[in-house]
Amino acid sequence: MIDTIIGHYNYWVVILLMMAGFYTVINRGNLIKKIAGLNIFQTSVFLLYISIGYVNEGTTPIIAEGFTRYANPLPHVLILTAIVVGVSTTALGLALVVRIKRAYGTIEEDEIHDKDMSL
Amino acid sequence: MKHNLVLRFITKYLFPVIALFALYVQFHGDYGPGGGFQAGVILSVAFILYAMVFGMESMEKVLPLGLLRTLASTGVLIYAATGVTTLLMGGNFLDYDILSQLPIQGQHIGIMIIELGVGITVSAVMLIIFYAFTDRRNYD
Amino acid sequence: MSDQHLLLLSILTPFAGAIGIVLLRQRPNLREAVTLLSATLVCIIVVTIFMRFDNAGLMAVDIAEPLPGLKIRFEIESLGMLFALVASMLWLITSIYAIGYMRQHKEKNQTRFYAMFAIAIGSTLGIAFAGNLITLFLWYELLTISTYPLVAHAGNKKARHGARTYLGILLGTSIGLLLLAILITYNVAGTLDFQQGGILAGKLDPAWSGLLYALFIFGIGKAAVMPFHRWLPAAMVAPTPVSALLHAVAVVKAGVFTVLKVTIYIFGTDFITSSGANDWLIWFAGATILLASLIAMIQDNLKMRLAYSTISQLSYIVLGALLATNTSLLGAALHISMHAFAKITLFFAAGAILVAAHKTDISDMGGLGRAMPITFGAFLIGSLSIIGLPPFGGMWSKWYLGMGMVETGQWLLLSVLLASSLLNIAYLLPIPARAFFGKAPDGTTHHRIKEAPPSCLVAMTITSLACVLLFFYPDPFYELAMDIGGTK
Amino acid sequence: MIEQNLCLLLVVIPLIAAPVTAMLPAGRTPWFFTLTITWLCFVLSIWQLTIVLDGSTISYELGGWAPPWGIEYHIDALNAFVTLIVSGIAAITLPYALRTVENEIQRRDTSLFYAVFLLCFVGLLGIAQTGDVFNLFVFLEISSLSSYVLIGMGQRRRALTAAYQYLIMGSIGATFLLIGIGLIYAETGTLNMQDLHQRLQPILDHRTVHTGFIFLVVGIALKLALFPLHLWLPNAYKYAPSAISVFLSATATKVAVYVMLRIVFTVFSIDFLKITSTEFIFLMLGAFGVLVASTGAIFHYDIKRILAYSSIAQVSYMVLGMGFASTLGVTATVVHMFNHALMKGALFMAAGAIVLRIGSSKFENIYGIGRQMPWTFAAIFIAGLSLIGIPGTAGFISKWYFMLAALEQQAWLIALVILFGSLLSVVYMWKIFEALFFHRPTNTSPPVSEAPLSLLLPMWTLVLANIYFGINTDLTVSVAETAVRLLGITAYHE
Amino acid sequence: MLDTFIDITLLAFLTITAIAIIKVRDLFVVIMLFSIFSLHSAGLFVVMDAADVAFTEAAVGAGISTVLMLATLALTKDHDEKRPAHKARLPLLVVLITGAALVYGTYDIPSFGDPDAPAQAHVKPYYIEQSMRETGVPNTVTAVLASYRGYDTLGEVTVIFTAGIGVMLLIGGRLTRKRDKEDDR
Repeated sequence: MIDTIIGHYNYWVVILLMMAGFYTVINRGNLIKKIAGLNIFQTSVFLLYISIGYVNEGTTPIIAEGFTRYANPLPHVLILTAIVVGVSTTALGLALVVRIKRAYGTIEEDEIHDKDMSL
Repeated sequence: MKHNLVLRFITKYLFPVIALFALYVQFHGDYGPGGGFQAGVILSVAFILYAMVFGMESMEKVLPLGLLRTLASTGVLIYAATGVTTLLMGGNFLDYDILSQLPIQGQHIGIMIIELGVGITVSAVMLIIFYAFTDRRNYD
Repeated sequence: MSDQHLLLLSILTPFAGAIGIVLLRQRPNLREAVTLLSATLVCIIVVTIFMRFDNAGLMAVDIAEPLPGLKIRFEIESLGMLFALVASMLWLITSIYAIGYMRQHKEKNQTRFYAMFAIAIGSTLGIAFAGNLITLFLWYELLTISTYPLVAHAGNKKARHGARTYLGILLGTSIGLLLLAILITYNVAGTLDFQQGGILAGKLDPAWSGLLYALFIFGIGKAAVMPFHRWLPAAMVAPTPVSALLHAVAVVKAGVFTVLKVTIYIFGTDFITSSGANDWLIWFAGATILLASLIAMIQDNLKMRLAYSTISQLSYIVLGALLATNTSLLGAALHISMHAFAKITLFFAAGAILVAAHKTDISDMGGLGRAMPITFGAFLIGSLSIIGLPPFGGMWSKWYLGMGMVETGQWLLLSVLLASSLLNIAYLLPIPARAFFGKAPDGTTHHRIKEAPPSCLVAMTITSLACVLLFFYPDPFYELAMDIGGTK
Repeated sequence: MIEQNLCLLLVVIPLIAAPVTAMLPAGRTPWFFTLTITWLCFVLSIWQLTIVLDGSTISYELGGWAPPWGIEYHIDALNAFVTLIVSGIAAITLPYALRTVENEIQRRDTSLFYAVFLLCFVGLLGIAQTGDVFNLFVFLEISSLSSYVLIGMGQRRRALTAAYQYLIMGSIGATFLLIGIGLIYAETGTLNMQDLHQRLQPILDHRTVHTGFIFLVVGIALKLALFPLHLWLPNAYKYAPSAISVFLSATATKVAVYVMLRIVFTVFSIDFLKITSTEFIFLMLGAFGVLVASTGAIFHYDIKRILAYSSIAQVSYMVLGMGFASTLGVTATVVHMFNHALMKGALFMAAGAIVLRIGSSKFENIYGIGRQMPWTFAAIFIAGLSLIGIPGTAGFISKWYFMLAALEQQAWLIALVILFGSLLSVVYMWKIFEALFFHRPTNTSPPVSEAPLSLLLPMWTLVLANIYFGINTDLTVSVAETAVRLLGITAYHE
Repeated sequence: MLDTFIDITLLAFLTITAIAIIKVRDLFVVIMLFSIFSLHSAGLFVVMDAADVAFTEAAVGAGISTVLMLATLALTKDHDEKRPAHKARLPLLVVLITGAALVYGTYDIPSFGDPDAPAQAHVKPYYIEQSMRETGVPNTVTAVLASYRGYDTLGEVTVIFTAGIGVMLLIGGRLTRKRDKEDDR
């Protein structure tokens, strides 16, 4: 039991973070806040990956004399790519928010919905 | 901020320092943390700082949007062209071994070129995005 | 020209005609000439095929193989030959009629009308010559779709509504039930080819055969077995030539034709009788015969009355198929042609009355016969043939149907048949009687009303004479019908 | 030289073309350039398909690194078929795009617009070609990001909210996919699909593997708009520029279905489905999707929206086919991927032609328009019949296989759902036919002319393809059967 | 031991920040909190020996993304998120189910930091042992990023390029932009 907790607490907290971000995204509301939530969701997934790649007593995977145990570089590479994808999504999402504000005068999801329906 | 002399002074000297740091990160990625992406971001930060202090107008004179668009495209093309070159030399796509007599040297050349491509595209795109988001016309 | 070519040509000619009709939309006279020309051509081709036809050597043409093992195949066998003969002959006559009718009535969208009409006939021939169930299904659906614009012709709310019912029931039953039945058949038998003796015997659990047969009977919505009969009255919003050819001949006969094909070549008569698949279904057909006749009695609109009469008559054929004896099948096949000639005469007359006198309700027709003697004379002949009295063709088919019932000992059904014949008399004969001997309801006379346009009269005369001729000389149809029962 | 790099060139050529297009001067040049590229890819994809049609596979090591250390392209009949669909539709959309894009997009934006279009194309091709799950994620994001932009280019302001909604849902889907990939990576240490398959087989009962599977499937389900995750799709397809509606509706969801097939059958296995009874869930989701989306389509009075709902229903059919987990069922799915691309492409093209002439796709504005645009109407009619599944059209072939698969397993309820779905499609398609042709025009505005030839030709190419592939199924069925065999799927046994 | 302590502390901070983001309605504070979240996770990346990732996360998450959000925020007059009219229960349910599924999934996952985990045992050793010889690059992350999985990185550059021209199309450099039409209902 204790072993399970020690071995997994990291994953569980990361899951908690993911869900906090996920909740912010899908709970309808402010368009900017949703994007912030999406970022938190994704960043937490990055934490999950890096946790998978972590090795006890390891070091950064830069080959050097005197070290034998390195963290797994593959998740790092994947996450570098994922971070770039994330910031690209954020930029596009925010660009859309700017346009929506111009077209609707609001960035609250409820109000936009009302405006679309009340035409 | 445009008229704050201290800021202008600091910025003038900070700009080359940041740019240099970006170059370091760009080419030191083989040995330490960093690489084209991080370098591109840092380089764009240098320009953003410049723009914030000296104004968008002077910035747009140095780096007009059209140029940035070309640069962004160029970066991708540099990367892809590396792959095509290896193809034409008879290897697989992005097989850098073939770029030189020594495979390791080929890898070095290849990685350097593609990291350069990454750096160019990233800094150009970051600036494009910065331009767009600070464009006053979007906030009428 | 080989038989194969002739066969394909007979189906393709109407489609080519449709294209010609569309191309000549600016020149009404030429356009109608194309209609007549292609109708004549098809008639000649089909008759030629008939002359060369020899049931001994079935001949088939494979066009394509859309699904592995399932070909688009055409073949000529006697039942299809019979149906094709009826359809192609009547198309020619209807074309003559339609030209007069449409012009007199100043209908809109005539190009669309003639083009879709031609396509519908092409599809009907496709059904007649289909060599397997999948090909038949293809043309069956195409027929439904190509007749939809004809039903919705007027484009007003009533027409759209009627067309919706029409399409809804026909497509609904065909996709929901018929397709399912075809798929189950394929799943069980591994083929969909029409074979003498059927393809299901020995492969399908007899306990399930009744259910599958029911899927077929009700899935073939065009046969209008109750409760899927509503589309036929709904389709009466169409112009009269459509009602005449399509809803007395092509469409409805395509339905009962399919029922016969399925009965004979998919199930096989032996399998049906041995498995008892028909046990309870015959009562649906029997009930349809009686109920539809009763409903026809209370219809005042002439076309509606004829529509219910058609429903009733169609179930004769379905019943003949369901009984699955040689005699009953002979009667059923004969009834396809006999009823076609008689019913088309009635519809021609109804259309002529509408065009010439602008009347649709029977109660308004008192005394009209004196102004339109030819029309009502034709109507009388048609009625008598439907009732089944000599010397009219309709007698033969009813005779063999009745014999089939006697053979199988279905006395109750025989009484249904007789009762329905009495009802036929009751709802058909008063119409000409009132027209010739009655008076107009409001006392006015019809001296301003003239006979229908000549082309309508010509068409009516031909079909009513054919009713008489078929009594004395039913041989071509009779021989074809004999072949399918296997009594030869 | 070209043949040995074929599978790579298919992706890299448009990838290089995209930045080039972005630098071209605005006007017709970018269009012409994009046209050339898509046709080139189309030709290459045909070539590729001919190579793998016999059931062989092509393996291409990117960077010269052998899998699983490097990224591998692993092409079999299924990849090649999906690539063919994507490039074929792109090639046919481009001639169509010329006029509609000139109508809907500002001239100065054309070069960027076509660049983004090419990027979307690259993304879809990359997904279809790759044999590495993370590479798949990257290309999925390329196609997703570009489609957010393309949808946001629609003329109405609701295009923006539609694009935003799609962006949020798409990103959630991508993140779920990422979680799924992470979990199965944690259990196997590899990202190569073939390698994953090998390493997953002994641990199919691990809970982490189950969770990874769930997240992968949910992530893809968001992308393919599977009920109940379909809400983003109708607005996205409705408000996107016409050419984009055509392209995305005909390709994007199909590629997502492909990914689903790949993940479920290649990465995991049919045994996994059977062990976990997941096939039942696919069946249920598919069946509900068919019913809900088809019913939803009935209550709308707008061509593009009805077509969008119908897309959801059709995708549900494909998931249903997967749920049968039998040769016939998955064959139906693969055949329907192709056929649906043909029919939906043609239908959205026709809808776009109406929008070009009228400026709207709502019924009240387009009553009776079919008489003034007879060719466009005829295209809608025939493609609509194909959608309904009338024999003689491509749609019938798919429906036939779906029904056979259902009957084979005696899944009577599912068979009835399939038939009922067809009946519902009769209802909603006939609403369109009636409104366009048999309804009296409500407004007395001057009559409009038929759509220009540059719209009619691509539209009718697809329409005729609907008929051709309804009569000659040598290509579709043989490819599907080869593909299904390579996925390791066997015929159904009691 | 110290690692574990820092690890737990950072995780605690992250949790608090994440929950605060859900609660807070002032968007400016939300964005700042997000920036802090990003910085903390960068710290956590360092603790977990992912220096490259930490570097990038700090530059992108705490830097670029934050700046972009602030720029977007500048266009709204009031910085407060509206209170929802009704409490939505469905999102909470979805989140709970998703979270439960993930927790369920972690039970078979190898322990945190387990050197014998499958993820450490299959492809990774090859990278660690061979990359220096095959590519001459000591930083394995760079070796994998640029060479072994160089094609992914090409895709990554394409993604960022897409974002660039996408933003340009949506809000960049349109002097005479026509207004978005309202819906044609």
